[in-house]
Amino acid sequence: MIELTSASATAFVAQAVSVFDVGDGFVVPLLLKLVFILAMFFVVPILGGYLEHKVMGRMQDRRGPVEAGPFGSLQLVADGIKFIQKEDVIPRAADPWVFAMAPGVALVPVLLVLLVIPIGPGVFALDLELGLFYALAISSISTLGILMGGWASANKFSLLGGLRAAGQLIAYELPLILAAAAVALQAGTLSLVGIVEAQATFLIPGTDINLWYLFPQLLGFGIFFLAAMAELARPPFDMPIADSELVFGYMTEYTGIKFAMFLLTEYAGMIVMGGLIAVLYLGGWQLLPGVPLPGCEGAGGIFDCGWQGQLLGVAVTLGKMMLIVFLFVWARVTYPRLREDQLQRMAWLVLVPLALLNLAVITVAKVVF
Amino acid sequence: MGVMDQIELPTPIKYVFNWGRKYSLWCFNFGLACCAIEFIAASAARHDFIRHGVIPFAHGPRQADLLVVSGTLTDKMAPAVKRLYEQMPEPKYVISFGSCANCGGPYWDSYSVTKGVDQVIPVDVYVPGCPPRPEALLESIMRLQDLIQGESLKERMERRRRDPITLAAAGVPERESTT
Amino acid sequence: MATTSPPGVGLLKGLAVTIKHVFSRPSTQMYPKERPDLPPRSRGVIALMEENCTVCMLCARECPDWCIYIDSHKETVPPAKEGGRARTRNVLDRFAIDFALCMYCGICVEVCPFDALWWSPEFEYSEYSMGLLLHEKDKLREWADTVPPPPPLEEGALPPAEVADAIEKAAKQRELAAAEEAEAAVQAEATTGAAAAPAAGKKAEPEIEVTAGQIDQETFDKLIAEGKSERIARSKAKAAWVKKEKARLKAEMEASGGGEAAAEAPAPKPAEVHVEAGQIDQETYDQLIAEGKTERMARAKAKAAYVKKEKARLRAEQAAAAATPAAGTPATAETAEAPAAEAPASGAPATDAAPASGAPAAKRLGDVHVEGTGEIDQETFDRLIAEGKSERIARSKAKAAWVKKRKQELLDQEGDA
Amino acid sequence: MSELSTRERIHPGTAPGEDYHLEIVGEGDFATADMTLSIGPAHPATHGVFRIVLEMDGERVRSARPVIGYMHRGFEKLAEYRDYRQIMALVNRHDWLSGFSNELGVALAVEQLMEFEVPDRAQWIRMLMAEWNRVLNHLMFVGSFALELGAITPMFYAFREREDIQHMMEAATGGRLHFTYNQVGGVKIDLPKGFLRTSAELTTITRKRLVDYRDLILGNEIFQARTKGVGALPTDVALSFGVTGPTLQATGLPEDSRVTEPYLKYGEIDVPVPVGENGDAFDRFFCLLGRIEASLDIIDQVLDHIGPGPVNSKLPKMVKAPEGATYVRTENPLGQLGYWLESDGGRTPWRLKMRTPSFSNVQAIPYLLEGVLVPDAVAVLGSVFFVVGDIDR
Repeated sequence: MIELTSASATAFVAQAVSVFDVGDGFVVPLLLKLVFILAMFFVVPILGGYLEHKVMGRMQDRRGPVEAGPFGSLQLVADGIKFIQKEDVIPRAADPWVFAMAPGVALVPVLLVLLVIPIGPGVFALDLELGLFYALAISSISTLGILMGGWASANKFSLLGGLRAAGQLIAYELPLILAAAAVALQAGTLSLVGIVEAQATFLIPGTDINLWYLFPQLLGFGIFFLAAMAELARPPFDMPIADSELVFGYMTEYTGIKFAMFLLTEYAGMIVMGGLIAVLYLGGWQLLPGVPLPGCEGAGGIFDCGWQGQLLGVAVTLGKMMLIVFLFVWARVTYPRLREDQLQRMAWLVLVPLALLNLAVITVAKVVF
Repeated sequence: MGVMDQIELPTPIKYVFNWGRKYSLWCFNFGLACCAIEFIAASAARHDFIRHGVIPFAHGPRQADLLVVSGTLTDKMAPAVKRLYEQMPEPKYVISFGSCANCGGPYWDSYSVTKGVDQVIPVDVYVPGCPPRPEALLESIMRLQDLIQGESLKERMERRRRDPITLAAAGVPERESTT
Repeated sequence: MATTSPPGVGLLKGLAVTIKHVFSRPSTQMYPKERPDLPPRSRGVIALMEENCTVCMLCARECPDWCIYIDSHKETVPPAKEGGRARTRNVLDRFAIDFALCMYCGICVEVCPFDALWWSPEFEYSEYSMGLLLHEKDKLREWADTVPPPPPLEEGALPPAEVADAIEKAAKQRELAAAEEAEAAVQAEATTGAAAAPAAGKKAEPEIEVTAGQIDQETFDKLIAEGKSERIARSKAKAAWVKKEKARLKAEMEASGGGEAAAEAPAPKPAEVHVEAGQIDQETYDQLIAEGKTERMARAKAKAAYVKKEKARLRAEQAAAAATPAAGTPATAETAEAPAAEAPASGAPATDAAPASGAPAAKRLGDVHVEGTGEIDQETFDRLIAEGKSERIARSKAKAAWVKKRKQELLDQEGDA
Repeated sequence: MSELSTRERIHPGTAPGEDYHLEIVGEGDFATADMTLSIGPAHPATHGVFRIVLEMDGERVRSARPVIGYMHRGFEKLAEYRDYRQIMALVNRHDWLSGFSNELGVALAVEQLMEFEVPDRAQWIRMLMAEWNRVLNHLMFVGSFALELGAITPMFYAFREREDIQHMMEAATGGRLHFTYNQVGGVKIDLPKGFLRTSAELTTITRKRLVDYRDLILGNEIFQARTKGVGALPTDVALSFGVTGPTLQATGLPEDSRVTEPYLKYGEIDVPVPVGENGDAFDRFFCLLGRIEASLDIIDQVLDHIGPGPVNSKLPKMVKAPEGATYVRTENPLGQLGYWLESDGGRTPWRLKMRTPSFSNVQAIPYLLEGVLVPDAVAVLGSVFFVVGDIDR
C-alpha cells in the first residue's frame, strides 16, 4: 500500500516536473510555466530573506526570527500578510501615477529575468538564444522604476536616493556586462542553457579535467559579484537607501504593498543575481565539475535526466543561489558602506579596466587554445 | 487597509491576518532619551526582539507598524512626534516606553516637558521603568501581540475614528500573567 | 595608528570576524522561556511591607517625583494596662505608588526608617492603560513576596550598619552578662551600673555642632607646613578641633558631674576595642568548619567570637587595674541621664537627632504633655535673631525651646512630688 | 500650538527675523537653487533628536546649522528645586550614557563645598565605577559610529559587551543606566561579593574582544576610506570651540582632567591618554578605542589598590551645602564635565550650572560640515561624539 502510494506520488512528481520538456501543446505548458515562475518568484525570495535573517542573526551573535512559524521560518510570510493590510499612503505632493507605477516597473523586470534562468536540467521557462543579453538588458529597466519612485515621492531624501541609484546602477551595468561578455565569449553562446552545457564540457587545455568557469574567469567572477552587489544596492553598496543618510532612500515614502514590492524586488534581485552567477560561473545545476547528476545521461550528464536528476538539479541550483545570497549577507554584515564618489571611482577606475582586461585575456586564450 | 476596516472579516481570515500583523511589527524607534539605549539593547544580541518578529529596520515612519516612544517628550518635540505618528500607515501601534513617555517622569515639574506622549498620540501599551529593562520591552511587545491577535481591525478603526487621541480601553484583552 | 598592511587584509579580517561568530553559540537569552538572572539589588519594582509602615510620610516627602500617595487616619488605642493613658497611632488607609511617574531612584527605599519599602527586581508589569500602573497597597504587598535577600558584601567591606550594630550589641550584652556574673558576688550595685552603662555610653560624648570655618589653627599650620593641600589640611584641622572641643566639654562635664565620671570611664572602653577585618578566632573557626558550616558562616562567627574574647580580655584587664570597688561608684539611672539631659540645655542643640533615638530622659520628656502652643521663649528668640537667623526659624526654635522648658519644669515638679 | 508663519512652514528652523533666502544660480530654465535639507530631529543619523539644517548644492553641504533644544528638559532649573540626594538621581539622566560620571561630578562638588573627606575605599570604588561607565559609553559610540557608516554588526558586538558590564554594575548599584550609586560622602553601599573578581574577568574579556573591533572596523579599508581626512579638526579650532574629550585628544592634545587636574585617586595611578594626529574622524574613533583600553588599564590598577574600609561617612539627616560656590570638573566619557554649584546654605542648590561636553563638542559641527558631502556629514556627526540630552540638558 505504502509502496503504491509512494510510487504514484513519484510518478506524479515526475510528470509534473518533466512537463517542461513537453514540446507539444501550448496552453497547459504555458500555464504551468507561469505557475512555476510565480512560485519561484514568491517562494525563493522568501527563502533568501529567511536565510538573510538567520545568517545575519548568527553573525551578530543572536538568533534571528524564532517565534513566527517553526524556527521563525514564516517571518517573511507574516511580513507579506502584514503589508497587504497596511494603509496605502500617497503623499499629497507626489505624482500619483508615477508614484504608483514605480514599484511595478522595478519589480516586473526581475520577474522577467527569472524566465530565462535555468534552474535544473530541462527546468526552465524559456531557452532564449540571446538569454544572457536578454537578462542583462531587462534587469536594467529596474533602475527606471527606482528613479521614478525617487522622483515621484516629492521627498528630498527620496530624490537623492533615486539619483544615487541611477548613477550607481548605470555605473555598474558596464562591468557587469563586460564580465558576462567574457563568459559568453568563452562559451561561444549567449544562451544560458548553452553556457551551462559549455561549462560541463569545458576541459583544461591539454588535460581532461572538467572545470567550471569560476576558475578560468576568477577575475571576471569577482567583478561580476561586486557589480551584482552594487546593482542590487546591497550593503556595502547601498547608498541609494543608506539609512543613516537618506532614511530609506527612494523607498522613504512608500507604504504597505508598494513598499513590499520594492522589498520583493530586492530579494528577488538577489535570487536572480544568484541564479545568474550560478549559471555563468558555477556550472549551473551540476553538483561537481565533471560529475554527472544521478539519473542523467548525455553530455556531461546535464540533459536527458529523469525526474530524480531534475529535482536534484533544482536543489543544486537553489543551493548555489543560497550560497551567493549568503555571500551577499556576509558582506553586508561585515562592511560599512562606501561613499558615492568612492563607489563611482571604483566602478570606472577599477572594475571597468579590469573587466576589459579580463575580456582581452579571455579573447586571447580563446584564440590560442 | 481599504475594506478591512469597513467589514468584519470571517474568523479564519481574521486569524491569519492578525497573525501576520502580530509577527511583523516593523518598529520605528523614536529614540528620544535614555530609554532609547535600552531599546537598542533590546534589539541587540542579548535580547534580540527580532525573535518575536519586531523588525527594527524601519528607518522611516512610512514602513513602520509600531512606534516605540522611548524617552522624554518635550514640547518642542511633540509636534514632530505627532507628525511622525500621522505619517505611519494604519494599522499602527504605539508603545510608550519609560516613565518620561508615560507621563513626564522625573521631569514632571519641568516647564519644557510634555507630560506623557499620550497627550499627543494614542498609546497601546505603557511600560513602566526609568528606564525599563530590555526584558520589560519584550514583555510589553508580547502583551501587544496578545492584543493584536485578539483584536478586530474594524472595531479598532471605529474606535480610532470616534476618538482619535485616546485609545478607549474597551476591547483590550484581560491581563494575563506571563510568568 | 593602524599598522600598514597589504590592501585587502583588513577586508578579509573583517570577514573572518563575522564568520567566526556563526560557529559560536549566540548570546541571546530566550526571554519568555529563559528568565533573566536579576541581581538582588536590581531596581525593578517597589514592594511595601505594610506591617512596617508607620505613616511617617518620609518616603512621600523625599520622593523627587511625588509619586507616592499615602492616606492615613489616627486611631486611639486603649491603654495597655489599667489606669494607663490611651495612645493614638497612625493607621494606613492607602499607600499607592504611581509607577508611570516613578523615576526608580530608590530614595524612598533608602529613607524609610522602618524597612517598609523594598526593591524587588520584578519588571513585568506593563499595562494597556496607564491608570493600572498606579499600584495600591495590596499590589505593593504582593510584590513584597518577590523581594530577594540582600547579597553578601565584597571582601574588605564593613558589615552593613544594622549587622554591625547587632553584632556589637550582642557582644556587649554577652560580655556584660559575663561581667555581671563575675562581679555580682563582689559588688551588689554593679548590676545597676552595668545596665546603665550602655545608655550612658551612647550619649557619653555630647554632640557639638560644628560650624564651617572653625578649625584647629595649630593642626592646620602643622599640616600646611608638611606640604598637605589646603583643602585636606582644613578638613583635618577641623576634625582636630572637633575632637579637642569634645574632650574639653567632656572634661567640663566630668568636673561638674564629680563621681560618676569614674563610672562612665570604663563603659565606652570595651567599645573601643578595634577589631581588624580578618582577625578571627581560629579555635572557633576550626570547630565550626569541622561541624560542617560553610566557610563564610564560620568566618563570621569566628570573627564575632574573637571580638567577644578580646573585649572580655580587655575588660578583665581594666577590672584588674581598677581592683578596688571604689572606682565603680554606681552610676544610677539619674546620673547617667544627666549628661544627656544636659546636652540640649548646655547650648549644644541636638535638634536634628530623631526623638526616637534619644536617651530615656528625652522619652520621659516626650511623655509630658504641654498645653498651649502660642508662647515662645523670648530669650532664645532674641538670641537667634541676633545671630542673624530668619524670623520664621527663630520663632519656631524659640517655640520649641519654650515647650522644652515647660516640660522640664513639669517633670521637675513631678519629681519633687 | 500657535499658528506657524508661512516662512516657518516652508523653511522650518529659521529663526524669526532671520531672512531666509536661496541663492539662485543661472538664468531661465537653467536657474538652480541650493537645496535645504533638514536632517532630524528624528533622523537615523543623529542618534537622538538633534537637528541639523544643511544647505546643499547637490550632495555637497554649503553650510550647516545645528538646531538644538529638542531635548531641553530644564535640568538646571529642576536642580534648584531638588535636594542633593534628589539631584544625584536627576543628573545621571542628562548624559544618559555616563550616569555614574555625572553623579560623581555633583557629589564631588557638594563634598568640596562641605569640605568633606571621602573614605579611601569609596574613592576607589567611585573610580572603578566611573571607568566601567566610560567603557560602557565608548562601546556605545563604537557601535553607533559604525552603524552610521553602514556597518551594522559592531553595534551588536558592542551591546554584547555592554550587557555583561551592565549586568555587573547592576549587581552593585541596582541600575543598568542610571546607577544612582553615589551619595555625598561616598557611595551608597559597598560592592556585592564577587564584584571585584567579575571586574577583573571582564577586563580580560573586553580586551580580547577589542581585537574584534580593530579587525572589523579600524583595520577595514572601507572604514579608513570613509573616515581618514574626513572632518579634520585642528587643535586650535578645537580649543576655541571648547571641544574636549576624545574629540580633542584626536587632534593630538593629551588633555584629560584625570591627568591634568586629578580628582579622586587618579593622581596615584597611571592614566594613559591616547592621542591622534590629524583630528579627523578616523583619529577620533582611534582615540575612542584607545580610551576603552586605557580605562581597562585603570580598572586593573584600581583593583590592585582597593583596600578594606568604610565606603561612606555618616551624614546629617539633611545634607546642606554651606553657603558658597564651587566648580568641579571631571573627565566625563565625552569630555570635560563641569558643575558650578552655588549654595545659599539651604537644602537645595541656589544654582547648578552645567558645562556639558556634548554642548561644546557640537559647536564644532558647522565648522566641520562646511563643504563636505552628505555621507561625510554623517561620518562627522557620528564621530563628534555627543549625547543629545547632554547638549540640551
